[in-house]
Amino acid sequence: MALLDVQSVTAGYGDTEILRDVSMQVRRGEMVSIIGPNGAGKSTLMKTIFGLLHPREGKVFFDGDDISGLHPYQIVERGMCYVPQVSNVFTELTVAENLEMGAFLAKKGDISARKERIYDYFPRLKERRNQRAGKMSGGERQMVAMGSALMLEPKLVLMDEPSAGLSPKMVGVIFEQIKKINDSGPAILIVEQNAQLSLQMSDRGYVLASGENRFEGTGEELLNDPEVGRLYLGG
Amino acid sequence: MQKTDDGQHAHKKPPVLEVRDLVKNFGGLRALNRCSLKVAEGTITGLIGPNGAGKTTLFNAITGFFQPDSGRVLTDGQDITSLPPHGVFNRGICRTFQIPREHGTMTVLENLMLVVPDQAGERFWNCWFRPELVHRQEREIRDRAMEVLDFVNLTHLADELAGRLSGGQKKLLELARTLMAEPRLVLLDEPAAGVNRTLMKRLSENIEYLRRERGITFLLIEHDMDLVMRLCDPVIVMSEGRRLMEGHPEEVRNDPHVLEAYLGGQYGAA
Amino acid sequence: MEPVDLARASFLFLPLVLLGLLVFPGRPVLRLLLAVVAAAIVALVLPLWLPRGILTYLASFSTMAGIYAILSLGLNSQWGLTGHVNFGVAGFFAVGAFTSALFTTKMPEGALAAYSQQAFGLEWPFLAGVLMAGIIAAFVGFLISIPVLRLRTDFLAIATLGIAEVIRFIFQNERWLANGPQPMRGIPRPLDCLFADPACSWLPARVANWLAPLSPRDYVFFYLVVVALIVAVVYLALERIARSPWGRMQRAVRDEENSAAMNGKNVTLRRIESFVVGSFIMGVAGAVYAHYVVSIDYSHFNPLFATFIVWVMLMLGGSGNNKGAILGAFAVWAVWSGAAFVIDMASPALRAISADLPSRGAYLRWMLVAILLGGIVLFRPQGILRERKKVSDFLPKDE
Amino acid sequence: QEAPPEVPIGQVVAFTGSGAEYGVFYRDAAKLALDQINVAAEEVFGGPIVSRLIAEDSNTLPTPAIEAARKLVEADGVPAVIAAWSSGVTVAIATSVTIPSGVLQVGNGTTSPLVSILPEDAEADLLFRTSPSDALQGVVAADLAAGNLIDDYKFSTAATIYINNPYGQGLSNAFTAAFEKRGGTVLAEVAHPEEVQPTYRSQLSAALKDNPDILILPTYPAHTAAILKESRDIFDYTNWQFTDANRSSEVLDAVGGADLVGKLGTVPSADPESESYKSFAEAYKAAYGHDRIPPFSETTYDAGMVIGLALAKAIADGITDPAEITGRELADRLRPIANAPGETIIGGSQAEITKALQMIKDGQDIDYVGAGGSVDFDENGDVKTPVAIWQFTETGDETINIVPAEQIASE
Amino acid sequence: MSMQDTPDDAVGRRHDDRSLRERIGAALRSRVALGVALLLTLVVFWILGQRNGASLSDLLSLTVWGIMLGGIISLGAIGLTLVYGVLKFPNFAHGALVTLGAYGAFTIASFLPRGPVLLPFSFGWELLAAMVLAMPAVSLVALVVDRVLFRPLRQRDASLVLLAMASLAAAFFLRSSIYLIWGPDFLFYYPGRANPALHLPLGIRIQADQIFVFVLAMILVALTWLLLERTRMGKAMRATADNPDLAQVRGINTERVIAWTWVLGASLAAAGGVMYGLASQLRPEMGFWLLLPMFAAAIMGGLGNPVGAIVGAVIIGIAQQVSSSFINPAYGPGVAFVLLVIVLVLQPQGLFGKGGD
Ligand SMILES: Nc1ncnc2c1ncn2[C@@H]1O[C@H](COP(=O)(O)OP(=O)(O)OP(=O)(O)O)[C@@H](O)[C@H]1O
Ligand SMILES: Nc1ncnc2c1ncn2[C@@H]1O[C@H](COP(=O)(O)OP(=O)(O)OP(=O)(O)O)[C@@H](O)[C@H]1O
Ligand SMILES: [Mg+2]
Ligand SMILES: [Mg+2]
Repeated sequence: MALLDVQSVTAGYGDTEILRDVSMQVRRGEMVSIIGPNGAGKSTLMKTIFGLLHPREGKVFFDGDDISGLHPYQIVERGMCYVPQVSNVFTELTVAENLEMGAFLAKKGDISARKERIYDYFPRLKERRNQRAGKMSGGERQMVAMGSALMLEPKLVLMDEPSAGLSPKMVGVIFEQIKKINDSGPAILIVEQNAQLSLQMSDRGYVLASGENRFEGTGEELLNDPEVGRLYLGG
Repeated sequence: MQKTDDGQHAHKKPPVLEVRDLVKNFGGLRALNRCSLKVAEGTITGLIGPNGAGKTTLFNAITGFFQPDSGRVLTDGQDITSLPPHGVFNRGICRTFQIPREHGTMTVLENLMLVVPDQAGERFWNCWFRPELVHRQEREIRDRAMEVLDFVNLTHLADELAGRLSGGQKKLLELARTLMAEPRLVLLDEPAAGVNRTLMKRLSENIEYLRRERGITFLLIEHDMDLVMRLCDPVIVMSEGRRLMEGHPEEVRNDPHVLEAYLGGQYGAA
Repeated sequence: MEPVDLARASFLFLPLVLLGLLVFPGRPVLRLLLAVVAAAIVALVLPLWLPRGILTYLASFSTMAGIYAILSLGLNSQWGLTGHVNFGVAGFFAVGAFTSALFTTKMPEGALAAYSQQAFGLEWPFLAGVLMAGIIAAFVGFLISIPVLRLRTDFLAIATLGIAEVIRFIFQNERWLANGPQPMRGIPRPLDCLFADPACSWLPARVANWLAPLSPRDYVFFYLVVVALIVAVVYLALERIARSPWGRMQRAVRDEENSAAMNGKNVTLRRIESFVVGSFIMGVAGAVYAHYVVSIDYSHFNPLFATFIVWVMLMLGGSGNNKGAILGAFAVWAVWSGAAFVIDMASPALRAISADLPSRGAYLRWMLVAILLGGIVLFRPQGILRERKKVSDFLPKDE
Repeated sequence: QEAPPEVPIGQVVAFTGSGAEYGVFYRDAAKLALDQINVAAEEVFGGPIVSRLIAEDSNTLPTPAIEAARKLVEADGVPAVIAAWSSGVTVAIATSVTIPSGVLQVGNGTTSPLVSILPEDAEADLLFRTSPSDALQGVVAADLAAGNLIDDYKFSTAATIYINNPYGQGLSNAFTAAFEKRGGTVLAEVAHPEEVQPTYRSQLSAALKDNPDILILPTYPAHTAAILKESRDIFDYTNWQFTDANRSSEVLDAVGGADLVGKLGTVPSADPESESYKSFAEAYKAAYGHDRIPPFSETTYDAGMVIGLALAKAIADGITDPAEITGRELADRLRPIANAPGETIIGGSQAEITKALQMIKDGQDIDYVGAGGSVDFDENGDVKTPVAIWQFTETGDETINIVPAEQIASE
Repeated sequence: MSMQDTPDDAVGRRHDDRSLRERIGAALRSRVALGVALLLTLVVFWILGQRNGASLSDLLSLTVWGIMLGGIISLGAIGLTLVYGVLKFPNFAHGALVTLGAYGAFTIASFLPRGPVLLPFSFGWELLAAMVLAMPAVSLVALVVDRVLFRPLRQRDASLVLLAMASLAAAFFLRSSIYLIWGPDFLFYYPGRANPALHLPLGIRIQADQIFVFVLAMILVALTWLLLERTRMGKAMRATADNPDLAQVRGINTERVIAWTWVLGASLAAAGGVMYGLASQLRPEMGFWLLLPMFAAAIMGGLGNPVGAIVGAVIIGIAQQVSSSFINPAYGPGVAFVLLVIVLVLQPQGLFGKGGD
């Protein structure tokens, strides 16, 4: 059974409907990419999965349980983490505090060990651990956001454009880390404009356009599909 | 793409933008460390560098957003260091924000119409006493705004509140706004981050077109190396608050320092 | 119809026309026609239908509501357009009131001088006083805005609240300026000779005859016309600029200052500009108020009835909407005044609940106001009228 | 016998705001007067003559007070209002509502000297008050402090802490002028805000800086209580002299008797030993169960009573249409019923009021003597009353001396 | 193509060509400079006072009383700053909570047996007990108000002004309830009881009660600070204050955090009310009138920072008291406000606020 199962979800803001009948799955330990043009509803889908928006129709199952009506904090408790696309750090808290907030639900003991692990991934954060996150450069913030999501050892991580704003070197590092994380157990659902790279690494991918599921397949398939390439990959 | 080397030319005329020994400290952190660079007229200059190198800070210092601790900013040889942001804008320099700062409760169209400088209707007595003039200008401005929206693929959202756009759409709006201003120099802070690659490809063609046909100069921060390679010449590399090097894209790409500090493995292999 | 009623009706006509223009939809000419006809009918019917006292009460109610409407229009030009959270309305209101009082009263002399002190008394005409009130209030607004407008919105609120208090302290403590804690009196009512006996000497006989049946008690009908005209002028002036490039710029500054600055707008100047415009209007409101109540002192400018209530009016009416600002002023003032009648009428029922409940009507009135305000905020947060969503009044509609 | 016309009477009173603690007392005092009038009228005219007392909240602020007065005058059509304790509110109502509308206004706690000579009222003669001008009390307070009234009670320097409103400032200024005229020195006049403060130390410190012999306190009980406590506890200073508004058992309760007993104060008119005050107090406490009578309750009663008597006189004069009972008609009858000549009517008890109405009906002259003084209106609509010297006792306060109105120097 | 710039510090220094104005401006904006400026203001106040004939011991006393007044203001201000910091709107109902605390304790105390006077203070155990009991009572009221009024607004992402208006409604409602329940009269906890001042060196006189109030304020500030910095709930509060959406994403139940914030803020308000009532008297509008100084203190100190609140309150207290030595004491609150505006212009985030340089 899939770890995450989105079953024909319809969702939106206020009166506007953004997602229409979207279904998708993430299996245990899998890495799945969602790609699509701007405004397709990718971030909306992430928010809906994570309980920040509630689906009007359809259901979201996580680990076998229906989580469609739950609050985000309840979802975190079940082992899902989320890196939002925007405003994803506590700007007034320091880098170290941001990381600690990531582990808010964790047991006391091992927080500093986890923090050290994050510092290993992103040495820059260690240098700046006492700086307020709001004062970090765009890329550095992205690292903080990723870092705090990884503080818990979740079953599933949602990432909304983690590589946006990162230097090529850091993109490499981040994807390497993502791969490493993925290999160590957690499943990953990732939204990326850097589709080439993320599809290469993903087990499977979905293409979302105008709030609908357009294509679905293994990373390889999508990369090689000429239409997908022309429309969404800038090929 | 073939680029002309007009380095010679640049010496005769003062560069559109010159930054001299700019320093900016944040507490103990030196974000700009006597950074100097020049942007020649009619180029699309790329500005790359690791995260936290000080690129955005440099933009902020140029546009009067921060007062630099020392150093000068000149445009066409004139000092604009202590001008406030709107003063810098009035010298024909326009910028986008890395993290979009749209006017959230105004529509996309209004966001664009706002930008045009020196509108008669911005003085409220003109609205009372010279409504005809204001009418005429508004119509022109609106038509221009619609053209620009078409340019960035946002026409269908003209009447949507800007605050409701998706992350990428907001970036497009940022870009669109600079085009409303008819600037001489545009500073773009990561225009492509979060923007779909297919769309970005079209946009970069349009940027190239603007440079060619309208003579607008661009200074562009970007991490998408494909875009930089395709679009920019020269490319300036910043690191730790100062200019590391400058050159043609190819040179930059093969420079070992740059490879080490910035590009990392994937381009190193290329 | 008796001559008294006819004469009163003639004064009601103009305010009713203006009201009609405000509420009727449609093309300008049609609207005017409709408004004139409707106003004529209503003006004639009202005096017949209502007891004289009630009609006078309604006129005085509308006058006060009109004064509040000017205030809330002024506030709207600050908050609705530019997002200044000015909780110091009372201060500008006071400055306007005292300025106009000083410019139009006579310097007290004789025995009166011992009880009544003021810095000067120039005996200028009413309109000059109103204008000066606006100018001085705008100037005070300008001085205050320089340090204060740099603050973030909520701090601005508290700072302006404090500054309004300081202004009130000044009027309360400086006896030489405007009689300190003692009332400053003798503020002339414009053209009050219309209702005196004999009427103003310059009045043509026909008009004098027409007015003859009216007594000073009916003055409020005339003042209602004055207030209605001023509200109309202020409304039109603001409406003209709300959906203009100027208004757009102000909203841009409200929304995201940094980006407005990067788009070449002089943010500081813009913010000051709208603050000063709003202060001017509030000053005018102060003047109109002073000439209405004839004697004023510091205690008229208490934040409760000169700041908070104005905010409630604007929120209820719909911030960002000038029509809403006017509507809100009338609605809230109606609720406040009406609550007195309601409590009056409900007192038998209240007595049934508890014997001494009716005697606590005053507290119940505040509770009613609180519940109403809470209700607005919860169920009608945009106010009765929403902010108009229109790109610009300077663009043709059909395109 | 046909039932007499009935008219409503209005009152503007502070139920909320800085004067809130008085509102209910004043409303009840006015109600007592009008109820007594009605009881008498039942007997004499065969029916009540006051349809009801409509008391509106002023919030202790002029803007709502004006609105309330407008409601009373226009919508409820009252010919007379009792309004409105504090002088600022009184003047605002008078100039913008009652005088232009031709409605009688009787001030019940209005003491500002300005009211006497208010030019708006010079011709209209519609503004009266049953409380005397501060000018008188200030003079007596100065006489007292300067040693002209009581043996062994003589000071050469003084300071005042006053509430910063027309009452406080008017009284403080009157005292200062009179005291200096009598050779004394006023070292400081310090204002405090109307809102109750967390502390009055800065005011006390300013007032006591040069060690005045006596501290005069023209302010209200809540402030007085707090000021006295701090003055005693922190400044070790207990040389206080009080004014009318301080004469409150609440002050005594709050501060404690030890330091208060024997301290003197002045108060216009109200002589608690007088027959009228006593019968008023008795009737008032019996009717409403109040355990104390704040200052100006008695003048409020008098205000209601003179309006009621004038109304009775208007009816006795043959007016039968309630609409014809205007403010003018009532105002013109105030002096006849309240001033000499005529048989003295001692206010406060039902019996006297019934007697008064009977006499009015019979066309006889009466001279009303109120709970708060003789209530004789002069040409300004002011009352000139004796000023009493009172002192705190263990259980309350007592009057120890009365300065008759004629003996008070007018200055 | 150019190579790396050669470092040359001498040139760097020569190029520090900011105008004098820019440099002075920058210097003024530093926090140390602001602290010095505030101290200087105090000194100027002292000099002005002395010019006006106040003796040194007068000035010293005024200063000490200012600090004590600051104690009263700060008790209310700590609660205000917490709620303000987390919920991000000026809560005009806080004054009503203060009043409610004072009156609540009054009623509770009347049911308790009256114990002996705790000399040198003027109160007995029963008042302290009543204060402690009033805290949960007032918290409950705050929670109900939040549930009815603020929570729906929050869920709708209402604007700051809307929330402020809602709090005004709550303030009116609570105020009229207080009028209805307790009547308009002023009350004392211990009518007739004296609390003679202690005579301290240098001619300073100060009541033991005042010292108690101030010490209590310090203790509560310390506790609040510890709670914010050291406990999970405190951390969650700070995170919620910063970005409620993200806090949810990180697994924080923000509604619970907000509820606790109300409990804390209202309890502090109640304590403040009791102390205010002890120092002065109980009036239905007492809290409303304290609102402005409380806001000024909270903002001057930097929102959300309890230490800032007490420092701000003390500054305001001192400004009010000491300025009375040379200007009309009626302007005291005005002086405090002018000071507030100056502080904010120089340091927009307040003395201890975050977000500044
Ligand atoms: N307001 C500030 N206060 C303190 N430090 C700051 C501030 N703004 C930027 N910094 C620091 O200055 C350095 C340069 O930041 P800047 O934003 O210029 O980087 P950047 O080159 O744009 O990086 P990126 O590519 O990640 O956007 C970073 O280390 C950042 O943490
Ligand atoms: N808060 C909101 N209210 C109303 N509409 C919204 C809101 N947020 C997003 N939208 C609309 O929903 C649509 C989808 O937005 P979403 O953020 O999901 O896009 P996306 O696929 O993530 O795009 P991008 O790649 O640009 O981030 C957009 O058209 C946007 O205008
Ligand atoms: Mg997105
Ligand atoms: Mg950057």
